[in-house]
Order: sequence, then C-alpha cells, then structure tokens
Amino acid sequence: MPTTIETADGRKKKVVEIIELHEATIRFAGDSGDGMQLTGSQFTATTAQAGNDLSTLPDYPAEIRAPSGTLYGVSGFQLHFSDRDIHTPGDRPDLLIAMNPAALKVNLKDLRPGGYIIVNSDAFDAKNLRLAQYATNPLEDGSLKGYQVFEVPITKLTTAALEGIGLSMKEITRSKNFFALGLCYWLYNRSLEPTLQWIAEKFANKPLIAEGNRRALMAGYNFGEMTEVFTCRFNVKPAKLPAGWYRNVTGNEATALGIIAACECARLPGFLGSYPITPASEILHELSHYKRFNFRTFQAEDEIAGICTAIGAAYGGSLAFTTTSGPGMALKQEAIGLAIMTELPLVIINVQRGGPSTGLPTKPEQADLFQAVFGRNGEAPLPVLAAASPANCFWMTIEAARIALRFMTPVILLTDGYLANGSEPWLLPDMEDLPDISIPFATDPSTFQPYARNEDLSRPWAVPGTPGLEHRIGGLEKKHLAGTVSYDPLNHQFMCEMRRAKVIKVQDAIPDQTVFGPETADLAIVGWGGSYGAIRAATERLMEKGKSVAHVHIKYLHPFPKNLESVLRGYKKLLVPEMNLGQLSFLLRAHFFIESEKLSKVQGLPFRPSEIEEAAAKILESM
Amino acid sequence: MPTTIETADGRKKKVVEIIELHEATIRFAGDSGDGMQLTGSQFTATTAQAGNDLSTLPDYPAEIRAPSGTLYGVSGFQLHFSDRDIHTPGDRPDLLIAMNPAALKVNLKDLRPGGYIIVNSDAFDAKNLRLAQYATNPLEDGSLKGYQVFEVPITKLTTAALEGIGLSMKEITRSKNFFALGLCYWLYNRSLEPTLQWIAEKFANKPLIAEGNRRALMAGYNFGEMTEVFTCRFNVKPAKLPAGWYRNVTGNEATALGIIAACECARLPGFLGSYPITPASEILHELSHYKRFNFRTFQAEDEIAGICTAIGAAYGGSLAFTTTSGPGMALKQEAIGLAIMTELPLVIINVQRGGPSTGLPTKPEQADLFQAVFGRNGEAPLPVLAAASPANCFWMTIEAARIALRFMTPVILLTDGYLANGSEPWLLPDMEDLPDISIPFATDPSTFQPYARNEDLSRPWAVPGTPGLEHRIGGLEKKHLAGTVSYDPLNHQFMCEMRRAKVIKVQDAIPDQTVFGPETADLAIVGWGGSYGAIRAATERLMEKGKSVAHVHIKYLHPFPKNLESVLRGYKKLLVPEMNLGQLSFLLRAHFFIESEKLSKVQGLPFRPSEIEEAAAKILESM
Amino acid sequence: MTTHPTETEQPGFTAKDLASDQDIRWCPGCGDYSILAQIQRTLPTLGLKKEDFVFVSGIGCSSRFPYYMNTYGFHGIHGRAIAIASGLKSAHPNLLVWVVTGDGDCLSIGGNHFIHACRKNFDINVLMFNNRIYALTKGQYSPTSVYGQKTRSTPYGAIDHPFNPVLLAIGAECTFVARSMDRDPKHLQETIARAANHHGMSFVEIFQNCNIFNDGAFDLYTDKETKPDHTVFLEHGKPLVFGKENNKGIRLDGFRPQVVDLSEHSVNDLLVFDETSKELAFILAHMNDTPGFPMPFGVFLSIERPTYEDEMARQIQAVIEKEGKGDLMKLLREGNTWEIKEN
Amino acid sequence: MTTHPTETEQPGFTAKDLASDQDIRWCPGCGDYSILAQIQRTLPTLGLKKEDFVFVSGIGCSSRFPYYMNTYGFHGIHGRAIAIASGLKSAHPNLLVWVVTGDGDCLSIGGNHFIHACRKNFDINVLMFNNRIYALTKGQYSPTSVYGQKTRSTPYGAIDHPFNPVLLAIGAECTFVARSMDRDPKHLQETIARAANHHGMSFVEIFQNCNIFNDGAFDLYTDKETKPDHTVFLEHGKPLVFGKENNKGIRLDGFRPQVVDLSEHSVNDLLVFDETSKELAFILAHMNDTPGFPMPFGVFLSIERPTYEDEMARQIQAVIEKEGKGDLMKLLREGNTWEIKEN
Ligand SMILES: Cc1ncc(C[n+]2csc(CCOP(=O)(O)OP(=O)(O)O)c2C)c(N)n1
Ligand SMILES: Cc1ncc(C[n+]2csc(CCOP(=O)(O)OP(=O)(O)O)c2C)c(N)n1
Ligand code: SF4
Ligand code: SF4
Ligand SMILES: [Mg+2]
Ligand SMILES: [Mg+2]
Repeated sequence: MPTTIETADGRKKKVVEIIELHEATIRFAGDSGDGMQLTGSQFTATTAQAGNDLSTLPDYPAEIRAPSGTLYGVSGFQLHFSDRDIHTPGDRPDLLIAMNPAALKVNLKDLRPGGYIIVNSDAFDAKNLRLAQYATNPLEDGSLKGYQVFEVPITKLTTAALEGIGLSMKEITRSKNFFALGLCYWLYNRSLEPTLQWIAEKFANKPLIAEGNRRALMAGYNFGEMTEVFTCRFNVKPAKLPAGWYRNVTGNEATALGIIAACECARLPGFLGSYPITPASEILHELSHYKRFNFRTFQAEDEIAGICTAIGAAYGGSLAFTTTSGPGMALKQEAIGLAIMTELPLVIINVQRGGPSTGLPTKPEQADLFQAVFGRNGEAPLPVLAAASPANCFWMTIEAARIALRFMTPVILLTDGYLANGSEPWLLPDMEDLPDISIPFATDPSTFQPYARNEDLSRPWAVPGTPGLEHRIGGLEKKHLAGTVSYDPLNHQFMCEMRRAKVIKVQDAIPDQTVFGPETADLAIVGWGGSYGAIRAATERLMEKGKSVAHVHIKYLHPFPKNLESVLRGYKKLLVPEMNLGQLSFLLRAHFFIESEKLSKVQGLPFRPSEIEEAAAKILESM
Repeated sequence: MPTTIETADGRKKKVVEIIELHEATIRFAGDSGDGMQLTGSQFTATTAQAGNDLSTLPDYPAEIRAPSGTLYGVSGFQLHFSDRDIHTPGDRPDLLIAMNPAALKVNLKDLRPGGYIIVNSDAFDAKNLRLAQYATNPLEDGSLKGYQVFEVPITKLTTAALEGIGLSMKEITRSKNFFALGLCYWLYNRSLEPTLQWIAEKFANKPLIAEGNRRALMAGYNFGEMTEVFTCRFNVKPAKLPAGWYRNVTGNEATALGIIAACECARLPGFLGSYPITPASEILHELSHYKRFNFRTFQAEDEIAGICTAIGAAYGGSLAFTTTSGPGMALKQEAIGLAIMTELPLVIINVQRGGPSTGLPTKPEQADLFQAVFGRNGEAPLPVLAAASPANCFWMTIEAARIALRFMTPVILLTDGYLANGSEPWLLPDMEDLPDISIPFATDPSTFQPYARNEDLSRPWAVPGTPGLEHRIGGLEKKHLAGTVSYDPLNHQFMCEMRRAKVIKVQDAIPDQTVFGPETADLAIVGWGGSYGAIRAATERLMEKGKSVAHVHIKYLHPFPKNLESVLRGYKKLLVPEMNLGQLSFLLRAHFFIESEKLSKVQGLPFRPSEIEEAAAKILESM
Repeated sequence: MTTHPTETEQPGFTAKDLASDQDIRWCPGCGDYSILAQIQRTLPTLGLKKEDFVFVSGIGCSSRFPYYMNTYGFHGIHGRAIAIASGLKSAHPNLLVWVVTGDGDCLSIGGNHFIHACRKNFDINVLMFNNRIYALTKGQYSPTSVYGQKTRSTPYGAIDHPFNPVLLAIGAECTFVARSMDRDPKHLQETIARAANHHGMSFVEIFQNCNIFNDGAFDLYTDKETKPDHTVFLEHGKPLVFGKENNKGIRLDGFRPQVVDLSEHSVNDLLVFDETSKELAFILAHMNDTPGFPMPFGVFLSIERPTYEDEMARQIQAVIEKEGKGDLMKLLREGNTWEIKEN
Repeated sequence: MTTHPTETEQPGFTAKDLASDQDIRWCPGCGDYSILAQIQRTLPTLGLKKEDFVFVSGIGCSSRFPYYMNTYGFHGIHGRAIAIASGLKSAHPNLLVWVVTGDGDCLSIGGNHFIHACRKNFDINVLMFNNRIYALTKGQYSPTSVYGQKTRSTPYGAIDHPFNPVLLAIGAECTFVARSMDRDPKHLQETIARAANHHGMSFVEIFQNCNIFNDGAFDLYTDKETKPDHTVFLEHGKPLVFGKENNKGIRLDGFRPQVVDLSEHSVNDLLVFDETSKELAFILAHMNDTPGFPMPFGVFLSIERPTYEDEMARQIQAVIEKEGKGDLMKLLREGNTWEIKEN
C-alpha cells in the first residue's frame, strides 16, 4: 500500500509498508555473463552480516561460456535467509530476479505461486525471446498471471546512471547486476555498506569501474526508494545464532580448511595428490594457496597417480589426502586396495556428482555410496564417512583424518556437488575446539614389528629414514606381526578377518548415533550426506504440525555407529530419502533386517524439504 | 596279501589282490622342475579315456622357478576319479606321490589318515631335508606312522633303466616323473597305451627323449608288477556318464572356447582386449591361437586400454570381450560405466583371485562379487553371472554374450582361479546344442533412433559405416529416444530407472533357479561360482546319510532369478559357503530379508566337501 | 588414411552436411570453432564416404567436438579416446577413425594410450587441441602449460617442465607428426589433409586459443606482427626460411641448428627440410627451447611403417590360408577326446 | 641424487648388510641376481645412510627386488611404482628413492607415470630391468619385445613395433638416461653410481636375461664372442670406438651416424661423445635400428634441470618468507567474517 508524502524539502517520498518475515528465498538468474554469482554472493555476505541464518546454492551451466541468451547459458544463485536456524537454500523462491527471457523460462517453474518476479524488461527483445524459445513475449501474453511481475528497464536505467563517467558501453552494461543488487537491498531493507566497501577494495586499482558499480548499486536502491513500482518492502530480523565469529563457507572451502586443520591437529606435514575433476577441483585450488602451511599439493597426471603419490607421501610420514569425484574414484579403487593392505593412513574424498559414467558432471548425486563401501577387489573394508552440510565438511574431514591415523587405514569421506558449491554461515572454531589427532611414529628397533597391533588393532607407522626400522611393505598378503609376504592359508583368513575387525573397531571411536526429535515415534526420516538440510527442514515442519517424527542423519556409514540399529528400531516406520535409487536403504536392510520406504531422487537436483515432507506425510497418513 | 607264484617260464610272479573302489584321489607332488603337472595331466587323460568321471586341481608355486628343494617351490597336481558323477578334485588324497622331502612336508597334512605315500627315497638326502626344514628324516623318525609308506629309489631305478641309451644324466633324471607315473598306472590298473602314444607324438622329433620317457614309464609299471613292495592294486570302474564325445577342459580353456563359440552363435567377428594377469592370462593365450576364426586378440598396454579397445570394437560391431582378475577389474570400472551409459554389448570376465590388493595372486577366492555388482560410480547396474565348474565356463560365457547382445549391455562373468586351472571331463556339444544369439544391426534411417527401445528395453545397435545412421553416443546422460546429451532432471531420473529396469528385465530371459534335492527341506546349502562341486559333493553325502538337505546354486547373481526368493523360502535354514567373508549372504539379506548361516573360507584354497558337510551337519543337529 | 574400399569419386557431401543439429556450446571466440570449420571443409575433399568417418574423443572442451559433426561420433571418457579408437580401428579397419583430444586428455590422463598408439601405428588421425590448459574444468595447468604459468591450481606458478608434444610423439615413434594452429585456416586444412592421407597414426598438435582461461598463449605465433619472426614452416625439400622479410634462415652446424641472417648467408647454406628423417624432426622439434629460434609448424615427420590393423589382418589371413578357416566343432574336439558309448 | 643432509664419511654398512633375511625366489640363473649384487655393492660406496634408502617397485619378477634389500622397501601395485616414489620424494625429499621396475611395469601399464616423471624431474633413480617379456605372468610379450617374437600371447609372432626405452625417455625429457646390462658387473656398478649421483630423475635401462621365458635375448651384447662388434660404450669426451680389435668407430655425416673402419679412418674423425647433448643422445639412441650399427651402452644424456621437489620446496619457502608461516586461526577468519554477540 504505497502512498507518497511530501518531504520537508518539497520532494515526494514514498511511504511503503515494511512486512516482517521469518524467512525469504530469492534467486538471481541471468546469462552466464551477467554476473549473477557475484550478485548472489554479495547479497549473501550482506545478509550474513545482518545476522540472519542462511543457506545458498549456485547453479552454473555445464558450459564454460554458453552463447548469451540461450537456455543452457543461464546461471543462477539462490539464497535462503531467516531469523531462525535454517538448513537448505529454500524450497521455492519468493522472488526471482530474471535478467533475460532465458533466465525467466528456466527458473519460473520453481517460483512459489504468487511469488515476485523482477525482470530486466530491456532484455525482452525479439532475439532473446527467440533464443529462450518463447513464441510470444511472456511479459505480454498473460502467462505470468499468478505472479507479481515488476518490469524494470534495468539496462536503460543503469546506462543513464553511469552516463558520462567515462566507461565504455560494454563496461556500463556489465554493471547492471549491481543495479539489480541495489534494488534487492532496498526491497529487503539491507544496508549498502558491506557491498560499497567491497567494491572499494576490489576495484581499488580500477577507480572508474568502482565508481560505475557504486553508481549502479545506488541507482538500483534509489529506484526502489523513489519509484512507485513496489508496494512493500520486507524485513527479516537477525537470527538467534550462537555467539561468536562467523563466516560463510562452501563445502569445498570447508573441506580444504579441514585438511589444513587436520594437518595442524596431527602435527604433520600435509600432502594432496589429486587430478582436477568437477565438482572437486576447488579443494585442490584452495589448498594450492596454502603453501605457507607447508602443505604440498601435487596435481598428478591422472587419478591413479593422484592416489599413488598420496600413498607414497603417507608412507613417508605425511598426512595424505586425495580428492576426486565419481569417475576418478573408480580409477582409484585398485590403489585404495593397496592402502588397505599396507595399512597406511590416507583420506580419500569423493565429491559425488551425477552418474553413471560422465553422467551429469556438474550436478550433485549421492550414488557413490556402494562404490565407496564395496568397490574394490577382494575383502577390502575401510571406514566411510559423509558430511552433512557445507560447514560440516570441515569437521568430517578432520574426523576422517583422525580415524585414518588412529587406525592406520584409508578412509573415504563422501561429500557431493550440492555441499561443495552451497554455502552456509559457519561458527568459527577456536584452536581449543580442535582435537589432537596426532599419533606417534615407531622409532624403537628393539620392539618394532611392522604388523604388530595395538588395542585399536592398528599397526605402527615407521617412516623411512628411521634408523633400524628398515622393513618392506606391499600389496601381497602380509604375515601377522612380521609383515613379510605370506601365502599361508590360515594367515590369510586371519588377516582378512583382522582387517575387517579393525574397521569394525572404528565403532568404538566414533560418536553414537544421535537423533533430532523423539527417540520413539511413528516415523524417522533417515538420511546421509547433503540431504541433511532438506530432511531437517521437512522434519521441523512436520513437527510443527504435531507429527510424530524424528530425523536420523548418519555420518558414519561404514561401520555404522554401534547403537544405530537400536535407534532405528525406535520408530514404527522409516523413510530414507536419497539422491540415488536406494543405496543406504539397501545397506540398512542387509545390516539390520530393517525395511524402509525409499524416496529416490536422481535428477541432479537436491531434495526440496517439501518433497520429503509430502512423502513423510503420506506415510504418516497411511499408518 | 601278495604272494608269489611261479610262472610257466619259471619266473616268479606276484599275485596281488585287486581292490575295487568307487573312487580314488591321488596327488602328485614334487619340485617345480619335477614335471608334476605333466604327470598329473597324463594320468588324467588316461583316466578320462578309461571312462571315469574325474576332477583335477593343479597347485603351482607363486614363483616361476623356485630354487629346487624348497618348500615354496613345491608343485602339486591332484586328481579325483570315480565310477560315479563327481564334483571336486577330492577331499583328501588317498595316495600321495612325493618326489622330495619338501613335497612330503607341504602335502602330508592333506592326506587321509592311513593313506598311501610313495616317496622317492633318493631325494631324502641331508640337503633336501634341510631345505624342507626337517630336523630329522621323516622316513626314519617314525613321524609317518599312521600312513602306509612306500620308499622307492625312483632316481636310481630310472637311471638304471635308461643307462646307456645316450641321454645325459640331467635328461635321465628328468624322466623320473614317468617312472612315478608308470608305477601309479600299475597301482590303479590303468593302460599305458595313451601315454605311450602321447610320448611318441610329443617327442617325434626327439627320439632319444621319447625312448627315455618310454623306458622310465615301463620301468615304473614293471616295478609295481615285479617287486613285492605293494600289497594290493586298485580298480575304479568306468562311470555311467551320458554317451557322447568327451574331453577334459580347464575353466580357462572352456572360457576361451566359449568366447569363440559365442562369436559363432552370434555370427559376429570377435574381439578380445586384455592385459595379462594371473589367473586370467590363459584365456588370452588360448584365444591368440584362434586366428583362423577371424578372432582378434589385442594385448593392451593396461587394463583400461583392454576394456576401452573392447568398447571401441563393440561400437564397431564386434562381439567384444575383456578378461582380467581382481585388481585389473578395479581398473576397468570407470570404463564399465561408459559401456553402461552407451549401452553397448560387452562381456567382462573376472577370474577371481585372492585379495585385497595383490593379495594371493595365484590363489582362488570369490571376493569380487561386491565389486562386480556395486563397484562403479553412479547408479550403474549390469548383469552379473558366475560359472560353476570348469566346463560350465563354456556355457556361461555364451550366456553372458547372449544377454549382452539381447539387452545391449555390458555383462560381468565371474569365474575364479580354482575353476580356471581345475579341469573336468566335458561332454562336447554339437552345433545344434548351441543357441542362436545373433541380433540384427540397425540399418533403416527412416526409423532409427539411437535410444529407442524394444520390448526388452534394449536399444538398437547401429554400426559406423551404415549410411544414414550417423549419430553420437558418449558418457554424458542421454536423452530418451534421441540419445542426444540431456541435462534434463526428469530425463535423468527416467534414464537411471530405465537402465535399472532393463537389467531387471534380464530376469525374463534367464532360467528359473533350479534345486538339487527336495524343494522343501530342513536345510539348503546355497552357493555360487566355483564352490559348486564341493557343495554338491557335501549335499550328496548328507543325502546319503538321510539328511533333509538341498543344494541351490546361483549362476545369475544380478539380477537374481525371479523365483529365487520363493525357492529359498522352501527351507528352514540356509547355509551359504563362500570363499569370502559373506558377500552372497549379504545380498540375500538385502534382497530377500532372508537370514543365512555363513561359512567363510578365505585361505586361497577351495572348500573341501567335508568342511561343508560338517558345517551343514552342525546346523542340522542344532535344529 | 589410405585408399579405402568405399572411396568414391563424388563423396556427395559438403562442409555444410557435416554440421550436426546440436547447438555449439563453446565460448564465443574459442579457437575450437576455427578448427571445426577447417575439418568440415577438409573432409569432403578427401573423396571418402561420410558414413565411414568416426570421430572419437575423450573429455574436455575440445572433446565435445564429435557432437558438432554430423558423422558417427563417440564422446568417450577422459583420456581414453585413443584406446577406444584403437579398438574400433582394429576391429573395423575400413572406418576412417579420427580422435579429437586436448592437451590434458591426450597427454595427461591419456598419455599411456598415446605413446602406445604411436608405436603400434594404428591408422588413426589424432588431432590434439593444445590450449595449454584444462579448460572444461575451469583452468588448471596442463602438461603443456609453460613453466611459471599461474592457473587455478598453480596460483604461485607452475613448477613443471612441460611436455613438448612433438618431441614426445617422436620419442614414442609415431610415424606422422605435425603442428598447426587454429588461426591459420589454410595451413590447418593442409595439415589435416596430409594427416588424413597418411597411412598410419598421424599426430597433429594444433595450437588453440582458449580465450577464457589462457587467452593469448599463442599470440606470438598467430599475431600478424610477431608471427613471421617467431614461426618457421617446414616443407619437405625446401630450405628453412622465415622472418618478416623472409630474411632469416636455419642452417645446421653438425647436428645443431643455427639462425642465420640471409643478408650474410645464401639460401643454399640453409637446412633443406626432409620430413623422412627422425633425427631432423627431433632436432627441429625442440629447437625453439633456445631463445632466438622460431617455433616450427608443419609436418615434422612422415615415414612409413606397417599399421597395426594391417598386420593384424595379415596375420589372420596368413593363418587362415595355412590352417584353413576355423571350424568350431573341430576346435572343441581338439586334443585328447574320448567317446563314452550308450550303456 | 645429490649431497644429502644425512651424508656421512663412513656409511657404516657393507654390501652384506644390504641382504634381507628373505629367501630370494628368482629362478636360478636369472639376470636379476647380478643386478641385485651390483646394487648391493654400489650403495655402500655412495657415502649415504642405509636408513635413507627406499626401494619402491611395482609388480613383476624384477619388482620383487625390495624384498631382498635390507633397506626400506615398498612393493607397490603394477605400474605405479614411479607414482608412489614421486609422492614419497615430494613429501620427504631427504630420502634416497630408487624405483625398480620391469619393461612391462614401467613401459606398459606404468607408461604414463614414467613419461610424466621424466619431465617433472623428481630426483629418483629408476632402474628398469628389461628382459623384453612379462616374466612373472609367465611369458607374454612386452612393449620391448622384438617384432615377430613368439610368446604365449603371440604364438604367431608379435606385430608391434617396440618401444626404444632410451628414445622414449629422451622424448619425455628425462635429464639422465643410461643403458647397462646384467652381465657386465663393472659397467653396471658404474652406471648405478652415476645414476645415484645425478640430481634429477635418472633412468637406467638394464638388459636382463630371463632364462626361462626369453633366454638369450641379449646374447649378442653379452657373449664374449659377439659383444665387441655389437656394442659401443658411450663415454663423455671420448671418441666412439668399438669392435673386437677396437678397429671400428662411429662418425657423423651431418646428423647421420656412420660406422667407419679405423684402418681407413683416423680416430680424430670419430664422433666425440657429449653426454649433455639431447640431439646426440637421440641420434645414438636409435642408431642401432639400422643393421650394421652397434648397440650403445652407457650414459646417453646427463643434463641439469631443477628437480620437482626442489621447486616445490623453493616455492613453499618463498611463500613462507613473503606471507609468513600459516596461522590456522587466521586462515579460518580470512575474508568476510562477522560476529554475533551474546544475546
Ligand atoms: C576420470 C576423469 N578425471 C577427470 C575428469 C575431469 N576433466 C574433464 S576434462 C579435463 C581436462 C580437460 O583438459 P583438455 O584435455 O586440455 O581439454 P580442454 O578442455 O582444454 O579442451 C578434466 C581434468 C574427468 N571427466 N574424468
Ligand atoms: C593391475 C594389474 N594388472 C596386471 C597384473 C599382472 N602382472 C603382474 S607382473 C606383470 C608384467 C611383468 O612384466 P615386467 O614388468 O616386464 O616384469 P618381469 O616379470 O619381466 O620382471 C603383469 C602383467 C597385475 N599384477 N596387476
Ligand atoms: S573455456 Fe576455453 S577452450 Fe573451452 S570453449 Fe571456452 S574458450 Fe574454448
Ligand atoms: S621368470 Fe625370468 S625374470 Fe623371472 S625370475 Fe625367472 S628367469 Fe628371472
Ligand atoms: Mg586443454
Ligand atoms: Mg619384463
């Protein structure tokens, strides 16, 4: 209900209602070249500093630079922020900013009914409409009825605002995302300060560009302020988050930081042997910056060399890692077997993506659980962990390293493309929050036996260069204690069972399975990995509706926590949502004889809370 | 009870009791250089021609030529033959031929109590005793009490027999295995003819060697005839086998023949892309002889190239195969995913060996079932089959090819080192016994769609060079029907489910699960792969003892036969013997919610029927 | 690629017929476009049938190539294009098999298949688009990235000594080795045609600008201004002349190349290029490691050696001639067989 | 391998100390025994500590080597020895890392790691026991088996053109390339010592007789009778003379080698070997492809280039000097952070 009042100096000023919201979800969408990722991350930073809880999800096209205006060239960034604890980038956006027709076309289906659309009306010309495969102009043909559409000539307004400051037309047009950002800041009652500061720092050496961006940002904000287009503004109050310092992290950033932290916690030099692959490459990128931590990154010639160099480094006394995604994981399996046989500590991180084969390389999936648990020749058990949220990647990486060192074993950590690229605020730990995960090297020749075992069934780590401990290891079956090659039948059986026992012993070193919600209830929603957020959100909604439901999220997938079976038996029914065709559900059947309902989504897209909520509600109704 | 009578010409002649046996198991053991494999296979050939059913198992040392006299240099060959249908190389030998102390030491523990031992007493000198780690001479220290020991100075007797014919001492000594063989022929009342003929053919160009071997053989036979050492002879009557032509085959030979036969049955040129690895290499060796069948063998630079060349050949319209063992299988998994996505027919044969990693490379194991079913990134289902006996490898290879072609899918066939090297008589098929497994190529541009599907959900096979069918395939997700690249979320879900549905559809094309024994009983022994023989033998023995037991042997491991669950539910208990830590048993739990008792043997050794019999008896007793 | 059973006088297709119905999704300005265009222009001139062409690739921006060709195409997995192509060619020698690969696909993960294909000498044409970067994965350094190059995985500069792909191919005994570039359409067309006509494996390194992640990597060789002084074009039987005014040349001092000024030296002093000499190919291939020497383009080496698939077919033929065509029933009955009679 | 922090005057160990307690399980008569002996004899002369030696291998008869050395040892998986060794050396540059590998392990399945290690120049010593056969798997042909060789996988003869390992290493830009043989203990010891002393990757091809599956493959070069006329030993700064009476030599005609008779030519006409020339190394490496030429042994190439691990350490050092040692808590707090106050 906007009205205008006259201000003291005679100018007209809008009076706009400010609507208080608990949460909001907005999506910026435009051409790959439109700078939507930047816009999104600026809005995120500002919103974070405003104290909201938030969760983000970028969505890049598979192509590096798709021709502009095409449907497959659309780049998006979704942000969900709230005055409460939230877990996902949001179900369906409340607001869509569409910088061109293709962006509108691709994203419209996700918008909530009645949602807001801000379009750059300048971009809705014949050519762009054709590229977006619109037969008629959606702004004119009535197809957007049911939404609240705001047509803003963003290009023209930006051009006008920047005229004459000395930028080329191309540079001016490039600034239009700042206009959109400014407008959104106005709409959600956010401060311009953080972004103004960022612009000043970022473009310190390019003052003209800085000025252009600044003006565009202001122009967008002022456009909101001055025009009568918008009927209301929104406000989302700060969330009540635990006190402390926060930053926003993506899963890949958190993983890289977790790797550095693990090395510090282990007081060991770190080594990463890796081969680039989407969506895992950023971990390598991040770590290659951390040379000041004496961390060695080795970009290998292929995935096999990636893991084999890491095995070499582990043998040499480094805390070694290898990172990859599905197809690369398949290539590493033979060498994982070697790490199992030689009982060397090693963390293997698989940032899962859509398969099989090359599949959907830029999209997330959770279909490598089987591969992680079973994908090697012979009886080759190893611990398998999975991270639940972007920031959780940090902690699970340290956990993986802790287990690898304590049990002298390779450990697989599963994340996925959704966690990898999504972000959330992260309460930064202090040094004393971090565990000591160091273990001693063997040094005493008088007692050393390469395959002697301690109470964890773990063997000693004797690093070359240590006088008197010269010994040989390798992929042939090892004799108990002595570690020499042994073809003895009973020794083989003993060692196969020993390796299994050792991995099962990890149960003693991991936390019990926890539950969100009641310990007994009609239904537990059981998940793993990156669907944590969606499941948690769905569970909360169901709880609000008074349903008898709990959320069991499994971070330790092999071995399962000791109490998992009894936890699961507390529920009448189980629902297992997975971004695969039912892999965890299969493991639960086999391990515990427990039946569960599968909710399978293999679409290269994360779950929406509503999908899980609906599936759960259906089960509950039928009970 | 031997006595001597005087013959007409005044010579003394023994009168020896001939004992009729239903079956016998003998093991030849000696140094790697002693020719035990040759001796064993000669005895096998003669025995086969005598009409017995039989089963053999060679046991080579891991080293190529271990220093002579050492424990790890012992080479053995076990043969079980019978007047009835038999299934294994025998539980425990009745007779051990030990050519030196090491051979005695290594093999004695397997001999049945009271069994016969023939030793080459000449070899029991100080040096050999030391190499065999005997503190005292077992022939003298009484440690062989409980067996019937025959000390024969085989070296001296052979030397005497061959003296003066012009062979070097080394050559003469080499013939001593023929002496042993001749003696065994006498003992088991076998004809010398087949071996005499073989010697004549084999050494046609080396008449002196031929003569030496002939004399040694005769000398051994005559030694049995003339001396009073042996108190009795044995006779095993011919078995009642189905009429027809037979030969003896090892599993690897049968697999190679199956590959050639499958190409004939499919009316397609054949291609094998492979990299040598024990115990799969012989398949490559065999096939490289079959150039006259226009069969192309390609020894690739590694396992990845092995399968990728096969995929290329399949794309080009060949019936393509790749063969390997465990570690090589791990390396092929990424490319298997490509074959799944491109839906090309391909047979992947994994001759399993002891793992994990290099493990026990020359020993059999069944621990790659998980790897076969689950070992790839993404949802990547494919049919998995397993052969049950050496000759069955022939038929299962054709089955694998049939399914691969009919469903346009890669298929994994599992055999193992035990099947690969073991042999059994094989009733040779006639041409009309072989199925027609050919499928048509796509040729019609007017109807062609690369990912259209027939009633089997199989897509058309369009070979490059066909005018008008130009199209592109690859590892990215494919659009239903059109086969173009598709990132569409729902299409991905559809295609993931389609690929799974296609593999499940294989159930319609495979035989129902059969049962040996009653359809309902107290216990079913459920097995897969090479433990077939041991399980069958154990089951028969239990049946003879009146136990309520049946044998269910699963050859189609993914998907399982449609009726498998209902078959299994016919038994009160299930016992699953596996040469792993319980992989099939795990799958049965997960698929059918059926509990079973595991009998795990991971010792690089096949099951003995008695081990299974005992385990089954225990369960039956406890019921 | 040699005379071919389905060769015809009129191939009956044009460059346009080779465009597939897929939208091309390379970045605007990418050097891949030019390479695609030159290949589409060259193929119809070879006198071969469209349905016999197969383009096999790995993974990378470059490896999307098959989708844009209206021929048979196989977009494989990363690094394995050559292995797939080798199998295809071995099994179906009549096909005209091309491999399109990148510096990462071919030389990093695919290095082993590459060197083995070189020595085995399949009659396939390997076109390696060298942009000295992993482009599809957004800018990590590749085995051909220059020392010190800053990329997303080497923020402080690459510390590797890069491969010289031509040198590697020669060391692996490839029978045809050439270099061309995206920005010289004529030379590229000629080089592609030469590769196609070579019977045996042809390896063509094509400098390709990635204007997103490694823009300008080859400017020295492609810019009008600098090209003449920094490139030399190898032509069989011709002296090695280069420079803006064709004023420079290369001569040999023993086995060491020297740049000479043609105002001081006669063309007759210059090295006359011989594409059949491995030694010469090697000497010229890494000549430009030394400052002051130009980058050589053209066919470094073209020699004859039986192809793998010909040898394979020959051996099969010889066996069949000697032993007769295989008879399955006979095969099964080889060796020791025996009959069990009805009883 | 260069001067080393733990280098001492008295290494305090002898060849005997290097024998492990494992029974050696190679076939009697195998060439591997001699190589083992020469290595055990050479190591104590290097002035380095026993505990710093690590022998890494792949899979093959040759790759059992580490078990027989009483040093640290890692028997890896097939083809990956060099990758394991590269990681070990990168992470722990003080170790003296040796790779023992076979022609199959190194050049077939391990080919990719081999060529990349060559260019990256880790300071590791790669000893490739070349018996031109896969021995451990009982006799299939290998990438160095000669054309036509009958093996278990090529009953009708191999149809591949083999690798020339020296050529491949040169093409991949290895900084130290040599060849020796099992049956020339002195030359082998010298060559191993040279390899050990080279700072950067050393590749030594060692001809090794497999008396079981490829007996006599190198008789021409090892038999007293034929050796002088069929081998030539490369020595830096010395003319290339060979032959039973030292009566033959090699000279260069331009870049082409020629065998000359020293009764007709002076020693001064002969090629004087220069181990720092890549061109010369290449020319000599495949000289013996032509009949009449001897097989060269010795160090083909020895040049300096920074090692990978030195560059890695240097870069880390430089960054630490510039940015200071990393502080984890600071790192976590980099970029946009904000505080939420107790409320
Ligand atoms: C097994 C595997 N590892 C890694 C990747 C990721 N990947 C795809 S393309 C590529 C490199 C591409 O570089 P290049 O071959 O030079 O091609 P370009 O994109 O530069 O044309 C990588 C590392 C993959 N798809 N598969
Ligand atoms: C992944 C894998 N593939 C194949 C093998 C089988 N294999 C073991 S050693 C070997 C070849 C050995 O040849 P080479 O390296 O020349 O060593 P040699 O035995 O001749 O010394 C092969 C193919 C294996 N162990 N692992
Ligand atoms: S990223 Fe580079 S190589 Fe890839 S399409 Fe774009 S410009 Fe071309
Ligand atoms: S098989 Fe050959 S290489 Fe192997 S140990 Fe025996 S002789 Fe040596
Ligand atoms: Mg590239
Ligand atoms: Mg070898």
